[in-house]
Amino acid sequence: MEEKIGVYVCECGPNIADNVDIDRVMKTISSLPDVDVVERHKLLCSENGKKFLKESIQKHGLTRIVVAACSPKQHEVTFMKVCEEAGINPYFFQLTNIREQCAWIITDKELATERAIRYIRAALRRIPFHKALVKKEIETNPDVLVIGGGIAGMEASLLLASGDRKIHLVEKTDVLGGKVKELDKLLPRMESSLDIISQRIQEVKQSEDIKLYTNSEVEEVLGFLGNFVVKVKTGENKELELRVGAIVVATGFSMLNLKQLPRYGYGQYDNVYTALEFERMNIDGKILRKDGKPPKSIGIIHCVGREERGYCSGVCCMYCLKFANYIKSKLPDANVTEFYQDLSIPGKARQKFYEDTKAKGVNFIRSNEVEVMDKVIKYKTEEGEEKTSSVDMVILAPAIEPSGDTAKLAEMLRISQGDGGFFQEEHPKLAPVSTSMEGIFIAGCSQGPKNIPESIVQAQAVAGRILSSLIPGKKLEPEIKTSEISEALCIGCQTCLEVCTYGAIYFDEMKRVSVVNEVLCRGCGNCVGSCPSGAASVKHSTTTQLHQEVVEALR
Amino acid sequence: MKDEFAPKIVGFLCNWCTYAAADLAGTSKLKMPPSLAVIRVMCSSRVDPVLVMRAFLRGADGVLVAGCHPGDCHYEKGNYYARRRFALLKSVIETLGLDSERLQLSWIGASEGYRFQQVVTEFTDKIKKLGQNPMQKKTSL
Amino acid sequence: MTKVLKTNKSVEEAVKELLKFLLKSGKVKGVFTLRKINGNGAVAYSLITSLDMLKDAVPLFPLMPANAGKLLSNLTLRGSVVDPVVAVVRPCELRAFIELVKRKQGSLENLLLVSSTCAGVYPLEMAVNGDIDKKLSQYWDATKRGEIVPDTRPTCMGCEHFLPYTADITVTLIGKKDIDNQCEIFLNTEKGQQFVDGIDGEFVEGKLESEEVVSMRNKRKDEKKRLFDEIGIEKFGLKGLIETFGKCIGCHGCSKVCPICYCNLCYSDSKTYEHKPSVYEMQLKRRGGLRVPPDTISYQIGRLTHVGISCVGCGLCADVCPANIPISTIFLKVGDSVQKMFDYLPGRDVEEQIPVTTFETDEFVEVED
Amino acid sequence: MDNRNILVIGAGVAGINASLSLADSGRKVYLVEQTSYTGGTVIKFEKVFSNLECATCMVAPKQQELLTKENIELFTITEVLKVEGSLGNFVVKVKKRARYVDLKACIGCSACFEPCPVSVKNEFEEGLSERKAIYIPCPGALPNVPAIDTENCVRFNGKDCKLCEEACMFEAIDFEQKDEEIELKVGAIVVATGFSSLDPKEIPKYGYRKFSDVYSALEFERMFASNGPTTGEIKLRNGESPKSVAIVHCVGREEKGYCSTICCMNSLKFVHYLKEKLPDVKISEFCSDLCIPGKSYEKFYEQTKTMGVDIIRFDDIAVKEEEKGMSVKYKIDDKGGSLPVDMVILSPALEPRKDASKLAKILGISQDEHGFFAEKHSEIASVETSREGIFIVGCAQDPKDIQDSVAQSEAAVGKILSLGG
Amino acid sequence: MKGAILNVTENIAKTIINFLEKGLDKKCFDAVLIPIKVPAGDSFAWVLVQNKSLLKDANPLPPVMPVQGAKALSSITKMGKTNRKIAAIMRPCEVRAAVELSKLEQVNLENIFLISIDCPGVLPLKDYLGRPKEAMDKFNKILHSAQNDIQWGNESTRPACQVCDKFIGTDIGFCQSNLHIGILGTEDKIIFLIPNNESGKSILNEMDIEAEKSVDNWEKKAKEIIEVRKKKRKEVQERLKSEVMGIDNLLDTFSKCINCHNCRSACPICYCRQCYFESEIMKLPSDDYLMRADSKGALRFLPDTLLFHLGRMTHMSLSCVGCGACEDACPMSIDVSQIFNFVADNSQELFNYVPGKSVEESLPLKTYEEDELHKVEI
Repeated sequence: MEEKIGVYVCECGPNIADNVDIDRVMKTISSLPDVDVVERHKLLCSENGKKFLKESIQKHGLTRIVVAACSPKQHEVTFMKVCEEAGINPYFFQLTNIREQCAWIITDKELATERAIRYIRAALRRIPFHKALVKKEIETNPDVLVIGGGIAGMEASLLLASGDRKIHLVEKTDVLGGKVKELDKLLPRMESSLDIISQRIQEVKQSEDIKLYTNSEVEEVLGFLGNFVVKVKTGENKELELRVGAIVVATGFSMLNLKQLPRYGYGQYDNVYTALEFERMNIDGKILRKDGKPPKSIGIIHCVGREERGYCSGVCCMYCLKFANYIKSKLPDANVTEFYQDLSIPGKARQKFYEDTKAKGVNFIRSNEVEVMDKVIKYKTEEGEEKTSSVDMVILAPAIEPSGDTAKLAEMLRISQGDGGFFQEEHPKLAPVSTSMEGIFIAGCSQGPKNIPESIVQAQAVAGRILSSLIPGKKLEPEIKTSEISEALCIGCQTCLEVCTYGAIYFDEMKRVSVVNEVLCRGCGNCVGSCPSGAASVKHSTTTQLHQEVVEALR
Repeated sequence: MKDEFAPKIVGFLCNWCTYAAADLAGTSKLKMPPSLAVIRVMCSSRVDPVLVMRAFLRGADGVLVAGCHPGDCHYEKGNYYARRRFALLKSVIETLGLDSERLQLSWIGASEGYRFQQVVTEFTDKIKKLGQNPMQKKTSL
Repeated sequence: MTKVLKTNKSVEEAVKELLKFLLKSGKVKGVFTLRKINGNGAVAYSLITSLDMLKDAVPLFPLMPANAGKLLSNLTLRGSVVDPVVAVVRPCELRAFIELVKRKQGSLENLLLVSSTCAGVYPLEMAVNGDIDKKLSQYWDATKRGEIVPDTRPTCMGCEHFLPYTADITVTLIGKKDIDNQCEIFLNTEKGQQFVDGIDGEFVEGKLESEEVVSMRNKRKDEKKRLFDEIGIEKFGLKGLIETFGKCIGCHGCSKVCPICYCNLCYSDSKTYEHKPSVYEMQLKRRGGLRVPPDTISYQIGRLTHVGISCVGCGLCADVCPANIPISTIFLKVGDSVQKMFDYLPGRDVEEQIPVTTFETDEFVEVED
Repeated sequence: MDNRNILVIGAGVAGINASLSLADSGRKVYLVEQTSYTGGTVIKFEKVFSNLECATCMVAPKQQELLTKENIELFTITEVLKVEGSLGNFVVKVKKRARYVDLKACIGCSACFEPCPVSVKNEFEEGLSERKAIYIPCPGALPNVPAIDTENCVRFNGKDCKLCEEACMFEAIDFEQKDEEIELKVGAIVVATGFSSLDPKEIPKYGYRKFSDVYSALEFERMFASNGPTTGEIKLRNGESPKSVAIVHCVGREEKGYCSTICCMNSLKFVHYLKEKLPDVKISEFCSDLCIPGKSYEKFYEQTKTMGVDIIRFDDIAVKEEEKGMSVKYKIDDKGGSLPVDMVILSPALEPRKDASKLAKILGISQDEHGFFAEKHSEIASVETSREGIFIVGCAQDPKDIQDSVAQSEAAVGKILSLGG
Repeated sequence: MKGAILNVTENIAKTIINFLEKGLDKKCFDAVLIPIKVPAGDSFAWVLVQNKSLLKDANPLPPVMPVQGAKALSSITKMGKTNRKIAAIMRPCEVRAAVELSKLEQVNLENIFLISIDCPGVLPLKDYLGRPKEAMDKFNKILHSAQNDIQWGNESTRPACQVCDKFIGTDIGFCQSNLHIGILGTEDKIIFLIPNNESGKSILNEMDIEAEKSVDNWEKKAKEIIEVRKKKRKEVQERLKSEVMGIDNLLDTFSKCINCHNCRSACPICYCRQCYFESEIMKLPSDDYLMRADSKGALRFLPDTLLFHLGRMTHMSLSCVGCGACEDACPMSIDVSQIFNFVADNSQELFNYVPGKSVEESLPLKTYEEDELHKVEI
């Protein structure tokens, strides 16, 4: 059917009118073939402007609309709404920017006017090639898979679980609680860690909406946001299939294996302990050497493996201070020395804890080179002089590492690993708990080393993201302007697949063609830029549409 | 002044950074030559090299492809791919002695209204020095 | 009897005069014709809008760099030309265009079609080293004498449809002794007459179907027969096909240049022709050997069935074949028989229905662009 | 929850983020912002550490979304007066100050600035440039609608000036606008009021305001900002570009008694700023303990070190007068040194906003010894407060970087939505 | 470098075929992909052979390249791996193209055993089709000229072949077949079988051919010729610059192009089902053409011929193996392959990428470095 095209020029008060000869624009545009209506208005975005536009569209029964006004970033949405109200598809509309990119930047009125006319003609050239686009809606499953039953995993599960949202909590070991369960006291108030964690564990176990799978592991993950299909191998060696809408990865961390760093004498000399071993010792109640005697002089070494790993684990300084407190409370006369590189004690509360600890007579030695020998710690001061201090017990603070199965999971979930091998967040600032795979979230130390409050906050954040985006009974509305790939033209070279950031393109092995998953596609068009066959195309920004704009620019 | 050579430059601007910068330049009323015809794309990686080549052979005096600074891409890595494709395109054009100077790739962040003005102005001057794209008059193109 | 515009100029001048008149008077916006481009002797079709550029036009140059029918289809595929355009084309190109219009691949609207009684064209390879210019005098001499021009393409030598059927205007060449200083331009249609209205020159009555034309037709018929016998397609059989098409390199250039092959994506290039290796391995098992790429013969046969009914025998397929396969002769022969079967002559009349449509233009879904 | 609406206080990156998520979930959100614009402190940055991403590019899309989002109601130049009730049914009284410019009518053409006779220091630009009495803080600010600052506007000081009104073609300027008190009924409250940074003047030894070329971190940010007063030129007051720069960490840490978490990274970022504009400038970073926790930060530090910068540790430091110019005097253990420089950039401690205690009273939540809002439990409930239904996020709770602020804002959303209703 | 030595029986071709037959007998592979004379005897075609008797007309080193071997291989393995093991005997440029296509998912090399041969180049298809007999003799002369003619391959081979410096199927030719057959420096008395990798070695084992002989003479000879070719390639490209560089030269060069796109159809790397430049994208409204014509006075029809060639360069030049198939297929005898080679060399240098060198090396446009190519940014 013949298109009826209307052009609406906004004067934007003086902003456009002063520097663009609207009369001339009207005259030129009206003279063009197949332009049916040309109207001007003082301020189209104003209430009566919108009313005018709507009525005019309806009166003339237009099928394509060009508005020449301000930046689409300003009012594209506004006018698309008007089109919708007027009963035509909002994508049969093109806003061309004759204010920011014309009236406001071009000094000479005549030239500005010409440029404005060009822009409008460009819009007119492309608009016949516009296609009607309509919102899609996708059924989703509100249930959530949480991988890892540590403090983060449990926190997320508890917040997410509700009558209309079941949680599947998959834990590799036979118990909940993760690392926190292995700690004696919590900073800075030295409360019993066990009390807090076991309370959480109870809540999880009692919740009817949390299905717990211990000794279980995730084997396979298919699908995407709203519709994941997950294979889990359970303790009873059963394979079961779960259907969930989102996945939370809270697999925590492991500690650097000290065997890798012989210079700290771990496993070589008696009475050299790792942080967790020392926590254990405290939970058991007594700080004793191998020979059953209490230690007299204890060295606590920070930053073990920091250099090798290339990052500061963030939490060691504080728990090393905590250890000093353990010791001082149990063995007030013991001599405690902390060997540190930089004290990382950020935030409002920690420095006080440090000062209090110092006040208890703990020694602090800054050194970047520390070596443990039998009953002696050898270290180099900042001035570079070698010194020693004799100790009869050493506690090492090893770096925090991604837990063993990180790489495996990353591959299974199609998410990437970033610095230090931890899971890569979608955006380091604005999206710390989501990943480039929509619907897959990361929390706690699996995303990077952090302390307990930070881990909990991340778990709560994940809950926030899921609760606000994956709502029971509410359908998903994916991006409309997505890519599409012609089955007839795609030759299956899979270049698009490799350049896509969002795993939004999959390969149909049967048909040997790439296929766009509209739920995941964000319409950047990278696949189009990469496709030599012209098989890929992005809606509302098709090559023909863009080319038509080019043609006008070069008239 | 009117009859002096007025370059025709096509500018593919990414929606998130450079188009925003262009808007900012506008709202800040930064004056620049009327040479640039802006075409908005979501990401510099959307710009298919052939589209640029086509504009160029059709007689564009200049083509500007501009997007977020490396690392700032709204889609994480689009501009890295764009840079490679563009480098290839430029190399082809250079090899064949078709002044590749007429094609420019620039990174302009959303807050860089002034930089946008500067890039447009300098590129326009450069094109003015190069003169009209000879292809404009070639009857085989 | 038809209205004829008579001028005392050489045909070449006269035709250019006509085109000049049309363009100058603004009756047409553009002239579509052969033109010397790039000043290096190369000749290509051009869309000319300025009188100045018209001087390089060589409307009757005996070369077919592409089938103008295909080009006109390209021009008018996305809607007819807004302002009138005059196109100077050869009879077979004209017929091809008519076939395409029937298939909704173009529009006659606003097109003024000028053609000639065609003396044929030289093979493309002759254009490669610009030898055609050397042959021009020989070409025109033979044409004047109403003889088949030597060294022109076999297909042309055997072409009996050299008299344009649906042209608005026809320039007579064949057998016209004095085309060097006289030219007869037949105005076959209302449209044709309106457009030339106002041009100077005397108007007379004339008859296209002259003795010269008739005798030429007979000569061509004989030549055609000779051609067919030479290749002996009748007794071809599969063996013959295999031998003839054996050296096909599968470039499908023949379908690319064929005006009737207008599909976006040739059936034989489509997924339907891609199989899992097991399929080939089965054939391998059966025969002990398998030519790859496969389907060389079936491609040619398939194309025959698709194109045959509309083949206008323009000869380009043979012209571009890197393997020198006489494709056009074979297609012509097969085309002839199919067309006879349905008593159908492709491109004779735009109203004439295509008896069979063996395929659809968009068997394959396209993306937006 | 009886009332599903949410009040978010503060339209910084944390507040915006919380509002958007809540709106996505179908909640009605009232976003109350004290200033006339959104984006908080982050939009003052040109780049953020450690990926050096352009801050505006990062935040602008969110600000835009905020303005077009259906169920978010933004109140600018607005403060909270009273909060009554409890979780599920708070009744909040806010005071919405008159902007004197109609948000709907104004199209942001800035025609009104030019005629305004008043010229005062622009606090958004840390006083490095001037603004009018009717103004937007910086180009690109959102909403792109000016406000009249009645303190300085001559009209509100007796004179009958209406130059801006005359300049405006949209009758957007409305002197008749009145401050209004509005009552909002909400189920929960998110406090995201951010921080202010310590005024180095309070600690004389740094020579701030004594020497003209001693700058605070934020001043330097604006100096480098491409939409800032110098459009990114790094210049001394005398117009020359510095040859040597000292960046001093931990300014006020001792006095404050805590580490402000972000200064180390932020100061390292300045090295990149300086080297980008002045490749040959000599840079010295004066730091005590480097606080660069997490998987990515040390990498940034190592990379920065390779750019040609001296990292100098100090226990004590001061900026002293020289016969020509100034120099940084520092002590470590018993040793020390002195370094003449053209420019000093101070990284002052982050502190609670001046009005934190006032707001704490209004909200009925407690503060810690430093004045930051106190969380319910530092380890396991850091976004909750002593008052059920009121949540604290971002630097209002504790100094932190953008990532952690955003995480907290999402966390608050998580807590709120998990309450159901 | 080590390899096996076979004594030549009858001639080189026969010797190689015997070797392949032995391979079939020993079930080292189930079929052989090899050029065989067509029924009419006036050309060669790729045939997948299982039945040995068919090998009588086979020629592992035919005088022409009617179809690029990689294209043949692609046509059967595009949709997945073959179940039987196939030995494909090809020229190095064909092997490199096959490797390139495997990266583009158009060839599946699993179960394909690639055998390459020292390649003297081939004759232009046109020259051959005219008089096969004479051409054949001419080619044989070239084939055996290696001993005296340091260029190996004289003016009568295709231009692309004359400047080919990757005609050896081992790492010195940036080519990774499984097994390479060396015929240089042998006085036609012996041929070398040089395994390039484990699978090459194991096959020789299975056929109990001991591969510990030194092949130094061969390698020395090969390297000499490579150097000569490299030099020639430079010279030719220098000359080419003056001929094609600049818009006028380019238009001149392509003015005879008739848009048959044979070059792209014959190109092994142009793997698209439908060419971008034949797609809907290129179909324009009539006023677009008129507008263009108007602005110049005249417009060649169809226009965009140059766009096609330049566009094709951006699409395939990174993977171009310089096999010359395009030039063979051009009915207008345009120097397509020389120009594309010239461009390709530069594109490939940009990412220092050698197409077909190894399957592991990922295609430049499928990946990126964060810190690179700053010279193109302004």
